[in-house]
Amino acid sequence: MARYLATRAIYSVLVIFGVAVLVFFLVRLGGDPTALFLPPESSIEEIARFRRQMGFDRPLLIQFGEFVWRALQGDFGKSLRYGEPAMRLVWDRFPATLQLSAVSLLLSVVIAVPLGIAAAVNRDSLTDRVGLFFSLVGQSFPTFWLGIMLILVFSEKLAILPPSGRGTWQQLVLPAVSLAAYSTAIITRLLRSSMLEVMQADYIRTARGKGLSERVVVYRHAVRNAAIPTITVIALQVGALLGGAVITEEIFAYPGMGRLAIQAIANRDFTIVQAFVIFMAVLIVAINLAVDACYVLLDPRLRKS
Amino acid sequence: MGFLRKIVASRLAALGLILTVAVAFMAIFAPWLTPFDPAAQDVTQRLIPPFGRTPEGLHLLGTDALGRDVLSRLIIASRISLLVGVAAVIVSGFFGVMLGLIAGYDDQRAGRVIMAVADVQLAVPFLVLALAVAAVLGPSVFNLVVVLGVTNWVQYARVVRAEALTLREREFVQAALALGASTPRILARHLLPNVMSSVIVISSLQVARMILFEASLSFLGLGVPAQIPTWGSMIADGRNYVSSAWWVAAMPGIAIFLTVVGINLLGDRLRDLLDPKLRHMER
Amino acid sequence: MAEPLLEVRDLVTCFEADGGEIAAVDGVSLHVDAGETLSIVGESGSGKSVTSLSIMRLLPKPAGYIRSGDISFEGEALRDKSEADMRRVRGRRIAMIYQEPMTSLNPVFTVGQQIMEAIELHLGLSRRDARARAIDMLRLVGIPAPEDRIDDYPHHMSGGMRQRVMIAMALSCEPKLLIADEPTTALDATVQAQILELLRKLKRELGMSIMLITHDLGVVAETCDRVVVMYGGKIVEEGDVRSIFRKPLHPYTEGLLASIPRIDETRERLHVIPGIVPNPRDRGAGCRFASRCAYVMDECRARLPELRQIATGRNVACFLAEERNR
Amino acid sequence: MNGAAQPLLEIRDLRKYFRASGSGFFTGEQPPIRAVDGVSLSIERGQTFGLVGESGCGKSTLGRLIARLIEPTSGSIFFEGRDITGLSRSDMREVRRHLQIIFQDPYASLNPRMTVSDIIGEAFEIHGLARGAAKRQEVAKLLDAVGLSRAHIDKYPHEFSGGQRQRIGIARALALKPKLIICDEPVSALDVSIQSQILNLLKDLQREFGLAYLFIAHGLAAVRHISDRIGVMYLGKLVETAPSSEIFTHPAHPYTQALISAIPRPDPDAVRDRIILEGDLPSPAAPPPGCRFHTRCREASRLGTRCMTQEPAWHAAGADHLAACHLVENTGAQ
Repeated sequence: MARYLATRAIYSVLVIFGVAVLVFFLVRLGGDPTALFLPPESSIEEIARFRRQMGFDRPLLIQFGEFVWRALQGDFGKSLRYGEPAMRLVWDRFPATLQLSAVSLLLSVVIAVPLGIAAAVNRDSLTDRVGLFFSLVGQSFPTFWLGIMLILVFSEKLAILPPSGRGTWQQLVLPAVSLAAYSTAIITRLLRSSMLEVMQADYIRTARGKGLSERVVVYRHAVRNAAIPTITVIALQVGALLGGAVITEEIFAYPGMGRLAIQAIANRDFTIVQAFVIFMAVLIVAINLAVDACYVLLDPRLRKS
Repeated sequence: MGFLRKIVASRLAALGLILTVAVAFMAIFAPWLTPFDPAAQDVTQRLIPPFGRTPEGLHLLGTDALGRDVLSRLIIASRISLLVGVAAVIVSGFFGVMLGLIAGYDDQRAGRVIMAVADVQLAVPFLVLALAVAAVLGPSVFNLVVVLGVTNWVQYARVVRAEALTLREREFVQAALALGASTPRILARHLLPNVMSSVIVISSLQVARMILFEASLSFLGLGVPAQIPTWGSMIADGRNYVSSAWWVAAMPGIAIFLTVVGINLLGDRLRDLLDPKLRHMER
Repeated sequence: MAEPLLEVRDLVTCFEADGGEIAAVDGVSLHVDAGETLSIVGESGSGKSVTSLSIMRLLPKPAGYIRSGDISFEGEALRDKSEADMRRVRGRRIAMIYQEPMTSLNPVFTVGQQIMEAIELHLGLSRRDARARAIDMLRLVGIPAPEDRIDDYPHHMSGGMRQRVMIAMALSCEPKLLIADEPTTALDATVQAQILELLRKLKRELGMSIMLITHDLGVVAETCDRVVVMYGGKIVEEGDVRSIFRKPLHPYTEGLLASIPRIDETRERLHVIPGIVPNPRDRGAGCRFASRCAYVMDECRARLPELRQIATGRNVACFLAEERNR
Repeated sequence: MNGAAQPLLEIRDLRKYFRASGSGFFTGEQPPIRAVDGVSLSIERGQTFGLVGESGCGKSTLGRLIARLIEPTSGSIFFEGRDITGLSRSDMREVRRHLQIIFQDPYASLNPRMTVSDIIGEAFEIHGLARGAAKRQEVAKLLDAVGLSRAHIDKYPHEFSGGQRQRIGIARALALKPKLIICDEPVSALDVSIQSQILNLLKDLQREFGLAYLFIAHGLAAVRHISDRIGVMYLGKLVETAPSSEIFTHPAHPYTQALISAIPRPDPDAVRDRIILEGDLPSPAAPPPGCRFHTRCREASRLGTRCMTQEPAWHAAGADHLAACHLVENTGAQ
């Protein structure tokens, strides 16, 4: 088992290296990255100076080597706008994003897991229909639009929740709800279908044949098996939540990494964008590793005796 | 048309079909359907609420901050949403299916490289990646299609690869190999036709997803150029007036919602009919 | 005569499929006496497995349901029981083992946990006593080092071992009746021999009745007292194992017997039952075997032959039965 | 091997080791699975070799090795005297005309998206033999040969029953007029009453086209009627080969004896002298030393530790009858 996780860990490092390559070439997609960093009205002298300063005039391979070398030390260059190391700026905003994503995920799981199980167990019942309806609606409108509508109703019209900022729990409610909608829908739907499939399995028939009550059959024998594919989906949702946080933070003026990244794009502050993408990748890869460990705990078939 | 009858045997799927066909109709015939010139500004008639009248006539969905008819702009904007959604799905589907087939048929060298690239891409949240690429390339319809297309091949590749891996071991493929069939023949005649139903299902659900992403990117000003109306940019425009003129932001959102619900309902039905094992697929 | 342990009367079990309704079991009556082994023989689609699931009331819901008929077990009507009462029958008084040992055990629990579950539920033993009993059961079914193997997960075991675990689990509460649904079909010949030997031994030691469902007449000949042959959802022949094998009266039974490759004789060609098992949707008014029968007459296509007693304990559903018995 | 008596197929010391799942670049090598571990046999023209063994013994792997669907780890395969082990894919194509295969699962062996005409006719297309109307004509003839109606030519596989599908699979293998067909458990998945139909068909076709078969099965009963010679495999190795009648009357290897005694007799009064094998099949990744069967052999203790340490060589147990067992050396032909 340790060996399996070690293999995954080494692979993860390779994946992150791949992301670093991606990020390096990302800013060079349009050719010379100088144009990307400087405003269009910059003078030729300014451009030439900036290019020398950033080392963009040197051979690509050397630039890449230096990028990787510095990245290994956590150095992604300084923000042009704030003059501070880009990674530190991202890191400073991380707790805010973590809080928002964690609360949203918790909200999704708390709603979706009981709903998904209940829908599958009482197939074609009212619960099932309600669950299916919400899962369809939840994944069919844009997150940012939901955010705006929540602000309209709860902040503008009812004036019971603040539309922006961070600090109090009230400020967390609207962004967390709007961010959780999509994930809740997805997790409900997938848990329902996993449960339906597991309930068809031969070992469920065996459990019933033993005379176990339906409650024991569902909660002891079925849920644990359905959990395995569902964990995968929840892990994928963490990625989606972190991505979705970008736009949600923008709507609610929530001071997280996502908002920082969007402002950086607007300000042509691409060192921040690079640091942000890498940081996200490390985060997601780490979560996937944790999920791999979860599988080993949940599924004895993956344990080596 | 036995298949169509099977689709509409479910009432929800019938609703999905109606919504989808309606939106497609709207997009195709948009120039003839708009009650007003969608670009005509009239600041004296700005932010008129739905069903409000101006000298020009009845504005069913009101007007926006520049006095443009919201309904007319919605109708015109449907073109970009559908165009981008469908084009991105064609691009990503093409690459995804091709790479997935190769990765599944040769799981040693080519397959490992392809799936490693997929893992790299999956390590970056899609929206973040699309955002960064769109920011570098700049706003244009072409760039948007490229960004959405190139960043979404993985969904196809993973499913197609998984299917190709099992198909390759299936005895009919072994039988073709025993007859001396070439690799292109195996891929084209034996693997591709057998993954197509999955691909159709994924594509239908991906169109819905692409429409949502197009809206997100346009909302952030990173999608299509500002002068082309899209549902996403209309919401962005309306956001500033949301307390006084809610309809400007609400209406395009409802348009997106109805479109996406329709396509999702249809896609779910296609999946149940064509490929029930894809139930666990991540949309 | 004593009342049989299990009696099924005029059972009709239907399945809903594509808007239509198919009678998978179509008027089946049979009984199992105390201490006997009854075999139900038939090919796929004959309704033999559905019969057993109907008795256990474990039909896949909502597609399958019992349309009519009575099932009585130790004098109690199983069809009238509440779901809660039925659970006290399952695993306790009637236990079941299945065809697929690879998928019939829950992969996330140890075999011990799965055996103890039934013991704790039905016998009310403490965890410790249940574990001791589970170890005894594993020993009984011939699993070596049961104290160690009890904590193994199913995936550590071979198919034959898993089927032994299934048997240990089924017999842990000393049921009166064991329903074995193709228990050896998925296993290799030498493993099949092991399992059949085990079932024979356990039946002798524990004195239970067995209802063995199989398509293999060789298995029937070795293990059973009486045989019920099913075709197309109906019983076509019933009798004690010797008379059936010595003189099959229904042409289907005869064909089935003749088409088994035998190792003790050499024939240039194998006997063949022509044609294919008909689709249940295409059942006509006549005998369901008519399209494949070598002795078919006009009457067979027009009218369904009833299951009639031909000799003591010998029932056959064929117009020619009396003639063939001469 | 002189030309006159050259067998149609001869394999020499063929081996296939699969890499164990889970071993990889970072985890280090685990011992490989020895699916086929040194098998030699030959098949004469127009004859049937029955290959019998239980799951995991490597018999299907052997079939696929001979069809060159997987590459052997070592050893060689001679077809009509020509070593085909190293042939390139294009050189192999010519050999494939004479060497075909039919499979166990009639549901998996036909492409669900192709019609009968496409499935059977693919052979003609690949080898550039016939197209269009000519191809359909050939396919129709093959349908006649396997006992299917010509009216089925444009149907899809799902419209057929298991037995009919197996007939389509046989027609596909016949299309190129092969000399050898590898039959990989062709009747195991079929209902009893259908099995004998297919076995009879294979026998008729053999006579009509002069085919040789390698007939793989997991039970001895199934191969009896069709085989001229029978070989028994255990854990990657052949343990006994003999003419069909001989192996049932005088089985020499204790494993063969157990296999024969395990066959259920459809006769309630038969006297059963059953040999019940103890224990499980050992892992093919770590086969027991000495004789592979010694862990389950009831005779193994008779020769002291010899069976546990020394691998048995082939010994004659009768005319044309070989067994890899130390006991046979001691007792000779019985």
